[in-house]
Amino acid sequence: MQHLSIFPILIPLLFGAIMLLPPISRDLTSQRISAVTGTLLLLISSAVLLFKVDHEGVQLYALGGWQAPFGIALVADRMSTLLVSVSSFLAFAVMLFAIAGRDKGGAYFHPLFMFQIMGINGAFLTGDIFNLFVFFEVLLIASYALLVHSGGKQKTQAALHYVILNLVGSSLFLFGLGILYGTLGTLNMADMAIKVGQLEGETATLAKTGALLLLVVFGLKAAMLPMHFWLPKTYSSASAPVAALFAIMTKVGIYSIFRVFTLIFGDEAGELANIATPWLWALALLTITIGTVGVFASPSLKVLSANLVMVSSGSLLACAAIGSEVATSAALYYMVHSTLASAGLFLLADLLARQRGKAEDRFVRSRAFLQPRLLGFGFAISALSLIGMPPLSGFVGKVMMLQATQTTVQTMWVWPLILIGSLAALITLSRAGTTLFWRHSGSVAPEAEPAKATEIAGIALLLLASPVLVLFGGEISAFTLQAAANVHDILFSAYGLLPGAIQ
Amino acid sequence: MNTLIWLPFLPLLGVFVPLLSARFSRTACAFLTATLPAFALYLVLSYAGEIFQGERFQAALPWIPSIGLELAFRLDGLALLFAILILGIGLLVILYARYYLSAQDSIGKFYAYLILFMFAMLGVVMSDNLIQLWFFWELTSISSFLLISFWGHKTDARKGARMALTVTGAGGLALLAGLLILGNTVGSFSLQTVLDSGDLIKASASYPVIVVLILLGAFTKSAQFPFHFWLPNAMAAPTPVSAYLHSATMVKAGIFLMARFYPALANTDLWFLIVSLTGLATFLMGAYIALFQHDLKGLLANSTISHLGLITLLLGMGTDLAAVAAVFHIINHATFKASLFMAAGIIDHESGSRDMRQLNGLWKYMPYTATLAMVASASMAGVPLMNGFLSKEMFFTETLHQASLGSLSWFIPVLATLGGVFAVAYSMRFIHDVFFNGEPINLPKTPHEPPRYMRVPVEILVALCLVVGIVPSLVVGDLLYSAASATLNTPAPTYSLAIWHGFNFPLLMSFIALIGGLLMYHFRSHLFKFQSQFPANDPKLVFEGVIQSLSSKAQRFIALTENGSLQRYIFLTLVLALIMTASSLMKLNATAGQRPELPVDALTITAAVLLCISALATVIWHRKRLIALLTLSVVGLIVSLAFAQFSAPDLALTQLSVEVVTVILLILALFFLPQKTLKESSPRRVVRDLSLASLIGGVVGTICYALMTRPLDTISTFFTENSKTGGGGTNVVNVILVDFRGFDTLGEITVLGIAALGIYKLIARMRLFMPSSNENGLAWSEDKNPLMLSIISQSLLPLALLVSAYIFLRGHNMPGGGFIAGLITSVAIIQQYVAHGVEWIKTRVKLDYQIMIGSGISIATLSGLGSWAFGHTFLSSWFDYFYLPFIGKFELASAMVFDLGVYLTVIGATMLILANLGQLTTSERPVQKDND
Amino acid sequence: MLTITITIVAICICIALFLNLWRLLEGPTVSDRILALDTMYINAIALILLYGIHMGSVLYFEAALLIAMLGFVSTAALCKYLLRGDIIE
Amino acid sequence: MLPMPFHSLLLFIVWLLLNNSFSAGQIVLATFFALTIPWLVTGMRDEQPKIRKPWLAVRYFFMVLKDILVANIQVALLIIGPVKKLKPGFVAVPIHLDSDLGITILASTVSLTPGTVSAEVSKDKAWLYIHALHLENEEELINDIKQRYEKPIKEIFGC
Amino acid sequence: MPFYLELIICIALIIGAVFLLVGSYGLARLPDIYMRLHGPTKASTLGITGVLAASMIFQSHLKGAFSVQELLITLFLLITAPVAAHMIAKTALHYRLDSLEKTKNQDMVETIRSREAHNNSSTD
Amino acid sequence: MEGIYAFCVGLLTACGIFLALRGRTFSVVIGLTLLSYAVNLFLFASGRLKIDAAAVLGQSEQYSDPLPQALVLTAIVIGFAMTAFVVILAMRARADLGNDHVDGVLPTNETDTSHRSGGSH
Ligand code: NA
Ligand code: NA
Repeated sequence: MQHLSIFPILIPLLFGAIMLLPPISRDLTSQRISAVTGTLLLLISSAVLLFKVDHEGVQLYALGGWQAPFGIALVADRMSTLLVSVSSFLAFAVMLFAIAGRDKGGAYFHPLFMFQIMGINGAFLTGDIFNLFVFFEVLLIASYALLVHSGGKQKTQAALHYVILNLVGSSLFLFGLGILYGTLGTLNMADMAIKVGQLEGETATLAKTGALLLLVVFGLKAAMLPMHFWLPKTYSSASAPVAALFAIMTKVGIYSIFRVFTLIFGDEAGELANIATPWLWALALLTITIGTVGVFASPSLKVLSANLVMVSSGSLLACAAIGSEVATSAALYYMVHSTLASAGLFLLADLLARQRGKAEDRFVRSRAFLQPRLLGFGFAISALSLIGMPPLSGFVGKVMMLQATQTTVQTMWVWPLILIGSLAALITLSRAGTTLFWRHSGSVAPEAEPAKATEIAGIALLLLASPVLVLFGGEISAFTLQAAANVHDILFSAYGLLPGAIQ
Repeated sequence: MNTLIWLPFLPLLGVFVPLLSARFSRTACAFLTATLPAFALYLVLSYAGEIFQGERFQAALPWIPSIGLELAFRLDGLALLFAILILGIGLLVILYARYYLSAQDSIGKFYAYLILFMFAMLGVVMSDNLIQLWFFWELTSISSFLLISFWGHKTDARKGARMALTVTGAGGLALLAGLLILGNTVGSFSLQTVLDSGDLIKASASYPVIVVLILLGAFTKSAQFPFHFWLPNAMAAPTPVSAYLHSATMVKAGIFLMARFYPALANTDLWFLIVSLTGLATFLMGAYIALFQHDLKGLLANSTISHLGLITLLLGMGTDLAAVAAVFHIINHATFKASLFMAAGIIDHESGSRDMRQLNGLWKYMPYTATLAMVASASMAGVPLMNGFLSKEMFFTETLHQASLGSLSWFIPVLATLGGVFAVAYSMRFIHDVFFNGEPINLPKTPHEPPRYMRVPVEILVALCLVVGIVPSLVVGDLLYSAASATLNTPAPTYSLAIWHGFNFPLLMSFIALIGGLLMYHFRSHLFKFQSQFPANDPKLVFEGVIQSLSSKAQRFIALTENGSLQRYIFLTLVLALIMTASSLMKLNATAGQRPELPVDALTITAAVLLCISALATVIWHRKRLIALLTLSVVGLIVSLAFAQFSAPDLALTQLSVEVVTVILLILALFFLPQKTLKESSPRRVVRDLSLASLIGGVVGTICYALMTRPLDTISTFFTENSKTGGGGTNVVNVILVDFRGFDTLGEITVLGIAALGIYKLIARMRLFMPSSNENGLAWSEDKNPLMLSIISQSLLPLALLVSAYIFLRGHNMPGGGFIAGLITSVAIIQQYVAHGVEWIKTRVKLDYQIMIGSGISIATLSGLGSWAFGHTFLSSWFDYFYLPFIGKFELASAMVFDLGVYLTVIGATMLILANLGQLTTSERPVQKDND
Repeated sequence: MLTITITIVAICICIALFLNLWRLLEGPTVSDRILALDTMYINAIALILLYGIHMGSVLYFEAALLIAMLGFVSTAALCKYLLRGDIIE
Repeated sequence: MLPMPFHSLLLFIVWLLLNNSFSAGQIVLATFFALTIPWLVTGMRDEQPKIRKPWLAVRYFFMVLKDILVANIQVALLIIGPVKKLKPGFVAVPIHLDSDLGITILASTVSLTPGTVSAEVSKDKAWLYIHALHLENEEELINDIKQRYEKPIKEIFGC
Repeated sequence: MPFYLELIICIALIIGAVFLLVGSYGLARLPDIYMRLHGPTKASTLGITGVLAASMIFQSHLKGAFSVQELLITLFLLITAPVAAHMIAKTALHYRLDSLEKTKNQDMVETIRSREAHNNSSTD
Repeated sequence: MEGIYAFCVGLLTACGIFLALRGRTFSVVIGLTLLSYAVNLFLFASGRLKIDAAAVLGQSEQYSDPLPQALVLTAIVIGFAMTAFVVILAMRARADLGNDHVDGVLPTNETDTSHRSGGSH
């Protein structure tokens, strides 16, 4: 299986394209069947790739047979493969949810979904910075299109902000790329990492401006302060499966920050070593803070989930700022956890809203639920997981992050914020839960519809991941630690990928 | 496997038993539920013998090493004591709840929660690993939340549960921090290692932080002042829950924690000061408040707070004997308080009220229950022959033997006695006010004795109070000794558990307390009157108020920052980018580098001036939209010319064709958007934006100049060297696009395809504002398809297609390629749409643009997949030269198939957008009114 | 001679372009501006061809061809907009 | 086989023009496109009259070319000359062409040649409205257009 | 390059440049939109033809083969310029843009605008 | 030459950003288009400027850097796709929200007279 590394990109691409062609394009059922098949295949191939990478080490895939740094290379290492697996798993679960009916309300849901996954996986796998830009754009344009799925004023307005902000971001991305190419003369990230170390003086200064522009761009995707504004409205207005899929979008930004600022501009970058760190510190802490305030202020479940995503983003950025192997490992674990848990909550919020009549997902008194036990159980799981309470995965991630701080100063800043963030989540989610599930007036709303089997299956997959992450926490954290070690090892992640490079 | 590893999980397994067995009778459910805890209790007890001998059992399995978490359990004296309390009283509560809960209550759910809690609690006390301890600690918070909110439809239950969860949850987070620092200080998260490293810990700089954080956890959980307020509000829980959680188990978790870490953290001034003062304050305050409660459970809850304070105070005194006394009081308090809660539950259950102002003279109705309650109350008051008396005696003794407050240490025995007075008074009240004191007032039900088996748990507990009170060493001697030894991590000092120690000060203190308490109860009306002067504030309301004001402040803050203004968002993003780039750019000494510059010529200056003027004109006239569009076109034209001039013909061609399609799109949009906008930015805003824009423009220009004037070493020579030999084309840019970096191009056409699909979605549900006249009210021209335009467009189409074929075919070797060809074809088709209208085209051509996109992307992908057959990676290209008679040498390349995919996608995407947009307007065009 | 001629011609075209720009900015009507833009396209074609002669390169022809083809499309579309509002109906 | 023979020929020539080559390969390609493109676009056309007299068409084409040259010099002089002397004016030319193609060709010719621009065609296609930059004699202009351009066009399309 | 070729190229270029300039000059100078139309439609078309001819000769010489590609551009412009002018004239009429006062037959404008048949009586 | 080029890029950036900061969708779109011109020119310039050096083998003696050109080409296409999307989205916003302000609500202190031309629904 020498082509395995490209499967996570090709499978969604081909499925997406084929779904535009007859006979599949003609009816919904065959679209659904092929969408589920596609995501399942994707999941299987990602899992196999994960296994292979874990056992055989990093998989390099030189597209077109052109060796790096000249051609585009895919780099399936532990970090990228882990995230690819998460996104594939997420895709499968969300697709299961979607085919119960949320895929209606507009054309092209399935192909767009596939293209979105393709963009995400491509961004994770690529080893070329311009190709990263291309995949960013793929996932962005797909997200724009999905965001307006099933219409509505709110969606349009949120989409307008989201799209325009990201267009500005894309411009900055290209400015940054131009500067980096203009100083380094290469696009392969491993090659850049090697060349950055040799930069001196004014050229280094110029390269720094380019790098910092990339930080802004990735920060925008990761909802880093002050570029976080788009997130709450966008996530809360998107339709459920889309919002759930968006849960991994901020992670793409975070991932890119790790790739670019620990590999290229990391410890080995000579004059440009760790240039992002001071910025990351300040902005990460502010992001957690504002996210926490947002959590307190959330009037509805979807907004709350969105704000929780922001808190997790801030925490991940803080890990990036710490910049140690342990911190990266913590971030990786936390990314897996937070992606799946928040996606689960987004889906659940949709089910809840559908059974509450006019109250939707707002924290107000409402009609009783049609399926209180099912929904309550699901809510409890995702709430515990997101708060970071045992026995679910959030606590492992949280403890890993807390343990990752290295100096007293770091501890003094990060710990209180992370812990207060947890407390805010605890307070708000407990209020939310008691209000949603117990503060009722009247009977079940007449328009309430029971959750469908595949919807439950999709949510269950996402929620079950949380205890599994704890149960196998040892193995998983060993994996993330190894992944982090690889990322931080320039001999491994740069020279190792360029056989011709002279150390 | 070691029994210890799975023992704590027995109850967890048991969580499912009640859920599954709830369909059977309530009794069967209760019985089945009890089996697993009973088995666990049996197992625990089977260890007792050896533990009493001083043994300690430990077992561990690796779990998550990276966070120091392992699955590690221990069973020593302290754990044994608590395990017995948890399982033993748990079993009694299961029995009791069987009768307490009504038929409407879901008993299966209740038992499940209860067992879950039991599991968590057992985990806490048996943990041999710090992280695992915290793991279970938090589980107790969660499961107690579920139990307190069991009647979630009641506001009180919801609020009480939330408050308990918030307070204990906050404490839990502090505890986590404390445990992590502790573990990092010691270098191990193994409990035994920590307990053995007391000196190291106390010597470390982080000791104060550790103590404060861990105590925060303990105090919140054990309702110590000032975190005590959640406990009375947790009384909204069903009484079995209170009997279990709020007497014997959960609230004792904090006490347990202090006892557990006693060897590691205690015996320092800091510890004494914090723990003893907190304990003392809690002890007094709880006792005082208890007296004024009208709610039976409220009285008991505050009494619990007081007793927990007492134990805390003991743990803070720093003598080994005080620690023994603390452990002893843990046992005693558990027995008498659990029985009292159950008694209160019986009274509530059988009379329908818990209000002592209504409850009077119940002796007549339920004498048996009254007797049990009176014995337990006596124990609570510290009456001799009861177990409460023994530990209180020890407490009084220890208050006399401590010196924690230096010369003010005598305060402690005095205040302890005062607390004792209150305790007697409220116990007296519990007895007299409920069982005597006249007749019941307006009770909902006529009280009577409870069912036989509902009394059994009370009887057992009360019996224990008596037995322990009379023959203490026989009953709990070993248990107490081993628990105390485990607490101290050394063998406990010698002490005597006799009832009678002769006439001494502690006895005097007990006597004073008894007499004082009786007197105080007798004159209680004065005290009540005094107390009524203070405004009663419900901590629940205060707490809710705090949370709500926090939330509304947060909302105001968020509304202030996230004001929904995109302009602000963009501004901030750009400001950040500016700060980041400018701050590093300032370190650049000289803008210009060493690379020689190209000479300037008139043509370039002309183009530059045209560009600048047009760009500025676009800005100045952006409110006159059509004109802005025209000037924008000029800018686009000049940009194309610039590409052409600086040796990028492909770019020039692409820019030109994209430009036209963009302009057409913008014209289409203009029809639906207002034609003009008023000036709406304030001068300040304009100046602000202008400054930012110029600064960023300046920075970009500077960087651009700095880059261009510096030499660059790139990988690009590889492309020029290998373009022909490796990629089979002489147009290097095109070879990069379809071969070296074909993957980018694949992504790029996918973007285009997706954009078209997205736009289709946007159009599909659009309700348009279509002006029936232009902005000045002039009706549109009636000539829909001008004759000349139609005819000429028809003639141009074949020519345009030919040109696009030409551009397509030569792309590999000369400027051109699939993308430009695709755009030319699209523009040619658009031209037909403009000239003839949608309907005309629709009837003549059956092109499915969606299929074109799908097949374009598919073809491009499949052309890349083809290389797999030859064992090459995705998108590996293939080309060869062939000879045919007449025709001669020609080249075939897989890149052309790829380019064909590009071509199709471009046409499909462009046309899907424009044709659909056009179609929509046509079908919805408003009827024209000539209003000129 | 050719070099001098090219310079002179270039200057002529530059002046022409400035005249077009002036008309584009001055208006007074949108029709005038469209006309100016259309003329500008033609002058741009000339400019490109001239540049091809100057550089002795064949690579500029396609750009000129494209402007000739596409400039008309955009002029037609703009006029249609003024006439009918909706250019694809 | 050949839905638009004239176009096919044109395409064939244009292809060779574009490639500046008469090699066998290019001729094959030219033939290919000359055949396929008309076939592709044949749906997108309204029925147009056939050219009855090709030679006349060629002659007409060169005549117009000559006129363009002459007219341009005249117009250039007018433009450079004093504006005050210009006598612009609208003219209505009655036309008797049945085909839209014919009208279009006439209108185009008018625009390219003397100081005139075709401004509009009336709905009944009986009038061509033109704007003249310098209108000295209206009748003469109308006559000139009808004789010099309309007549040959009529003949070319045989109507 | 032989002198005569260079000379021809130069002449063609100069002619082209002059006409282009005149066309644009007319656009800038003439007083109303209808008159301005004449400049670009005619002068510029001829001008570009001059440049194209020059280019054709030059490229033929450069390649050593007959280069007639530029004819295609001429063809395109000859076909499209009148239509562009026509369309612009239509807009001008549609918006009732003023023509120079001394323009003859101004009263015809409304007829033209509405594409009505011409009424002969008004011609005189 | 480089100075003039850089100046133009800077000016285009400034103009683009200024317009992107306006309140109406159309201005923003125009601004983004200007910005994308600037971006493309900038990215192109990262390969340094060369004259008469098109990267077509055999057509000139030296070759300009073809890689940035390929990147710019990709960027142009992607930029086109994005612009197209945002243009239609702006129309949709006008349709859904009733005005063309980027925030979907008009600033409170003034009335939008341009509204008059629309609203035939
Ligand atoms: Na009473
Ligand atoms: Na239309």
